[in-house]
Amino acid sequence: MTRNLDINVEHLTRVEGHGNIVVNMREGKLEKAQLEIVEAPRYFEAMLKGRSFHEAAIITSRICGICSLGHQITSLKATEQALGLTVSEQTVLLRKLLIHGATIQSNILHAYFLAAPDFLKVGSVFPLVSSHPDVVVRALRMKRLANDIGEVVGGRAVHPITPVPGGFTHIPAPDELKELKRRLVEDMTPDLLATVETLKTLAGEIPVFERDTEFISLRSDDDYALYDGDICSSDTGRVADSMYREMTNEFIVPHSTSKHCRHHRSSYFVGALARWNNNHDRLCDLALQAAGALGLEPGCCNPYMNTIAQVVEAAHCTVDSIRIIDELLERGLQQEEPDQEPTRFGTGVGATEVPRGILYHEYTYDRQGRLTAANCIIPTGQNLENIDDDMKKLVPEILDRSQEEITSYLEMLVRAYDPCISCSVHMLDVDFVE
Amino acid sequence: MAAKPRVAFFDFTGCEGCELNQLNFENQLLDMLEHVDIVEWREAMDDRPGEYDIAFVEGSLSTPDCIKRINDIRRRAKVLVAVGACAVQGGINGMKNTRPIEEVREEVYGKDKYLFPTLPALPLSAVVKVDVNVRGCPMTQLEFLKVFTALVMGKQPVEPNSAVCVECKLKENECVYEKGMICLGPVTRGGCDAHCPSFGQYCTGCRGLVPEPNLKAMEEILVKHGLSVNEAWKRLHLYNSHELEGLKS
Amino acid sequence: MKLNESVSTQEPQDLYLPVMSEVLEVKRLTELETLYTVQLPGGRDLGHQPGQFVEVSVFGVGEAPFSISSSPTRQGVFELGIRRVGLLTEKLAELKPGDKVGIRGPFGHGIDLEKFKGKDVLIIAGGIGLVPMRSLINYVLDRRDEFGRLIICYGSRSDQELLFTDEIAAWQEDPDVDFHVTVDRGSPQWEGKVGVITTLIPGLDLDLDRTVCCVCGPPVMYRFVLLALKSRGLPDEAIYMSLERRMKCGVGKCGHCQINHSYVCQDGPVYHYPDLKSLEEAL
Amino acid sequence: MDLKFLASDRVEAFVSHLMQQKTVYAPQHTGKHSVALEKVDDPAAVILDYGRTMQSVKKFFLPPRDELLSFDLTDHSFTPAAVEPLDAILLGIHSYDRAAIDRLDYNFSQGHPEKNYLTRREGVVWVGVSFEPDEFHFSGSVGISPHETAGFDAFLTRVREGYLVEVLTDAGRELVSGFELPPAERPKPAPGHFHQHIFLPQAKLNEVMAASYNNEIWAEMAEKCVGCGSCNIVCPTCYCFNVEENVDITVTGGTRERIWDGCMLREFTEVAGGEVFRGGLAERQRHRVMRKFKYLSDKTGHPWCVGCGRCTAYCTAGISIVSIVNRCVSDFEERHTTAM
Repeated sequence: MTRNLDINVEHLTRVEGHGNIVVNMREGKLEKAQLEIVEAPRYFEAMLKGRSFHEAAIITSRICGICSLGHQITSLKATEQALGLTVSEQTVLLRKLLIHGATIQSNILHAYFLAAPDFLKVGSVFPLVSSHPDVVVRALRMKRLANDIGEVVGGRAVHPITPVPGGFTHIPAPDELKELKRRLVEDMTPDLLATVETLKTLAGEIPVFERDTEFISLRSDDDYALYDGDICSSDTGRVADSMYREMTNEFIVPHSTSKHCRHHRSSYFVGALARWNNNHDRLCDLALQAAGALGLEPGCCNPYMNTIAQVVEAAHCTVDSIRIIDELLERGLQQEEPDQEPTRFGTGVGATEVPRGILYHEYTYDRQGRLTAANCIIPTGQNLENIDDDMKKLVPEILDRSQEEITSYLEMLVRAYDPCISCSVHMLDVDFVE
Repeated sequence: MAAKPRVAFFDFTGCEGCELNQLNFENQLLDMLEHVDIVEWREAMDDRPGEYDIAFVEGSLSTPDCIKRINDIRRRAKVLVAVGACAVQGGINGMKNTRPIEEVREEVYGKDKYLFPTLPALPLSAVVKVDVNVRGCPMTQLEFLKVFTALVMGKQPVEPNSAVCVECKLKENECVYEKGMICLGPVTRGGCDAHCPSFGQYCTGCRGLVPEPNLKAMEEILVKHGLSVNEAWKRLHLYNSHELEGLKS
Repeated sequence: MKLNESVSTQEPQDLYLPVMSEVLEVKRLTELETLYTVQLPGGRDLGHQPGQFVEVSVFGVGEAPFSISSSPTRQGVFELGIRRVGLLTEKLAELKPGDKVGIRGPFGHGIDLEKFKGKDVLIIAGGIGLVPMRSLINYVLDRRDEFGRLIICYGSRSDQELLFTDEIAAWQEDPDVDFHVTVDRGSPQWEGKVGVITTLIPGLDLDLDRTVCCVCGPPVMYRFVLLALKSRGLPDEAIYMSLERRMKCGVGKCGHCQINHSYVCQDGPVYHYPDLKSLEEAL
Repeated sequence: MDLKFLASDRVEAFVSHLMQQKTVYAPQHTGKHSVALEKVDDPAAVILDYGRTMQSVKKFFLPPRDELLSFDLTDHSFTPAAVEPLDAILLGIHSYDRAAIDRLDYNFSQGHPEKNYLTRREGVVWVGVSFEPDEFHFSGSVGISPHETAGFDAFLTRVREGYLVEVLTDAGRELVSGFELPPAERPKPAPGHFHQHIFLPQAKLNEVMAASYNNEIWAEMAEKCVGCGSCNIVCPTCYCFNVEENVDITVTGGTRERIWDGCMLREFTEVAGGEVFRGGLAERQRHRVMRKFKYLSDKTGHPWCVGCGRCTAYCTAGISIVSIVNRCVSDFEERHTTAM
């Protein structure tokens, strides 16, 4: 079939940050199929140079408000390793709880507010307020509770306040945690089941498209790895997080202010679907039931199913949050002061699973505790090459459709990755010259 | 009551945390939708129409294209609200302005730096008239609600000008200085209900400097509490580089 | 002295609750100023002195003090002349007859009429300072035989900004009123005097022994008017001045209007000039 | 005076005894370094040996945020805020804070007596406690001893093994009745020494401060001061407030609230249109100090500063009201000796 096609979606909507989809086909030959990243660079490198370790996480979390908690926790882990700061078990538990809250919030926001309008063929969530009021109210209730975890533990859901190097500046009161638990049990759990039911009715709207892909995520022996673990590739297996540069191999492309990545193949996938594929054996029963009900299977190679994997993950995070709160209450909350006395000054790496995939921060500090080098590699940046590869395979497969339909498929594809463009652009990799 | 105000949301260079914070009004969102028609919001919807009564704009201006877009938004909006530290005072992005822009670009993109044009990060007010500020990083939700209700009522919102210390003392928070930390609360505009000190953290100055700040005295305070002069100014610059660079010249 | 000896034995009052009152008439005076006629519930008398003020509030917007512009001799309603300069006054400008506003007061120390009776009354009003002075002017006009001559000096930034133009015309006609007006900048149509208000003072026909003077205007005006009055030989004891300050409560509690040891809302807004001399921040 | 003895190990039981009678507010830790007057739920949390609370008892009668009325925008009606008597036992109050309440009582009773404050003031039983002067206290210089019992119903004086209990009024007698307290075996010890003094005899207050109006100290302090207003907000005799409207998100109603304000803040004297009557930090600093030592004292004969040291303790710039006043005194004396 010979066809000419010019698709140019400027400032794609319902994604975080600014990107354009550009597809050119001349007489049946695909000349271009790519996600152009036009987010203005912000030059975080320049902001970090010579900054105190107290400020590193405050600044890097401003790379992205959507992923601020993920950046913050990853940054703290890198700083703590570089400076030899220790954290208590309570700190780890509270951080894991925060990550669960942020993951639920982000996944629910994506499923209901950004992806669902595509399934229901409307332009945004706002028409749904009158057409599906109960669904919108449910989505808001779930998001609020997820954000309340962030507010109670982190002081604020966006750009949390309390997590600092070595611990927390404020410890939540037992009553606040008990109330969160009550709502997780009484509200969130039934809301998740209802979400699964709603999604089941929309399953037919999810495009069928598969492309054999390398999936990279954290993996841990103890749990469904989000806070820490080894780096795991579905192609090549596990390595330590210090090997992250070998796993990412950043390179610059002209159509993107964000750098791209590759590992064992031309591209790889990070995010909820990668975590599902690599770690489904670590999920709790409720999550596995949800996956079963929604037809998500191990080894799934359909990127559109990432949204489903996010909902499955939200179920896991809910159940695990309840477990963590129980454990915290049983141990009794201690008014600990953060450990901020460095025992060494060197380089440290942090790797964390944030909603959009695996996130790396690496810092080097001088003897005054000031940053001399920093590197952050962001999930969306790692996915960009994979998105381009998907588009190159997808476009020829759907050429019989109208231009509007093709455009809509492509938009949905990019949205399925839940890309965080502003994050991907504001990565860091620099050795400061003093 | 007259027709509902038409409201639009826009984002420039920033982290979009302010926009996310607007989506985080789960308890108020439905009430808010009663009072306005949201006509444009790229992060949440795909409709793209023309005129609006109120434009909420996040992010600072850092490319030639930004300047064009903000002028266009200003032309189409009756009331322009700058939302968050980046839009109001340049915010964290402004830190890059303290170094030569070419040096910064080269550091990040090396020989490929010419692929990506950039300007010093500017607050909206450096280019267009801003009618209302909602400050903070991320924007203070409390203040956003106040501004929102004021605009719906057709009145100019009141901008808080007193230092964070006032709100902190009203809440009887343990003073951050008492804990041996430093804090920018004494010269930072309140209106956040001293949110960070209420959670044990120091004020990083995200809501901008108070009017007519006594910076020499603030430097002395920071130095007295253990920072070097250099470090003191670095802390002050975090969110306020644009204003401080302006005061210098 | 025990601290509580000087305390009044009045019953504690609900000081901050407004009386919802009806706006009967709204009259635009200039582009910025509007005159409101307000009636308390049941047409109750406000019972004020010229120079006193009320706190006016609109729910959801706020409350601020405004001088009363009508004379207490005209009972049943009272008038407020208000310039659009801020949040509340913007909202007040939208009021229509029949709307409600909250009223507290009257508050403050007004003009001590006993001291004015039998005297020649000289009024010096700059800009919006005419609003409270109009209360005194109309009082004098209504009780004409209780006072001596009535001399009015009124200065305005421009002829477009002149307030109460109908009444000005009447005062100019009235053989019993010695009325002088000047504007800082006149339009081509303006046939009157051009110049600052102090230029009116040297030419006044004053009987220094029996003149009392009341001054009200923008803060910058006072010093120059005082100099001009002194050069005419008017004794300090004959001078009264009305001051403006920020006020929230109107009843000596909130502290905003304090000038040195004096609360404007209690000791003022009308001060006897000799008392002002000890208030360094007043002028 | 009938002195009784309360042993340290019986303090908790004593607090419990008080709690059975009325709600008790007493000093408790709110952070590692901070103590605040809070409602007592756990008698063991009460701390009677403390330096100072950030906020004084003022906050109970003039709350930092105080609703005056709520309004309905749909029909322009309003409902006055319900104001209830505090009706509680205030335990562990220092003498300077009790003295500050006398001053506030004066302010809210003179002229137009204010119902909101005076209603809340009702039903309070005062139990004082002595304090050991620290680096900031100077109440001795304004005539308030750490052992001053004026205004209290009962008073506890710290001794090594516990507290000496003085019952001063009928209300105090009622408070301790039913709780067995053995008679004290020794008299009240001498109060602790102050480390800070202002050298301003009360008789000369007016004269010295009047002569200090144009002292350079105000400009010097303006160099150091950032104008954050903390000194106002923590002062137990500051009572200035602002009034704000809060509108609900439904835009159908809201509240009118008063909030503590301070004369060190730039907007304090700003009128609509933008004029600020005390624009400079020097003038504002002078106004603050003159209010404490002249303006209100001229009217009442009492200094309006009670020597608690809060404004100095919480000033991050280290501005000391004691140093300011002492500078005024020494400059005054110098001028007078040279004149002679």
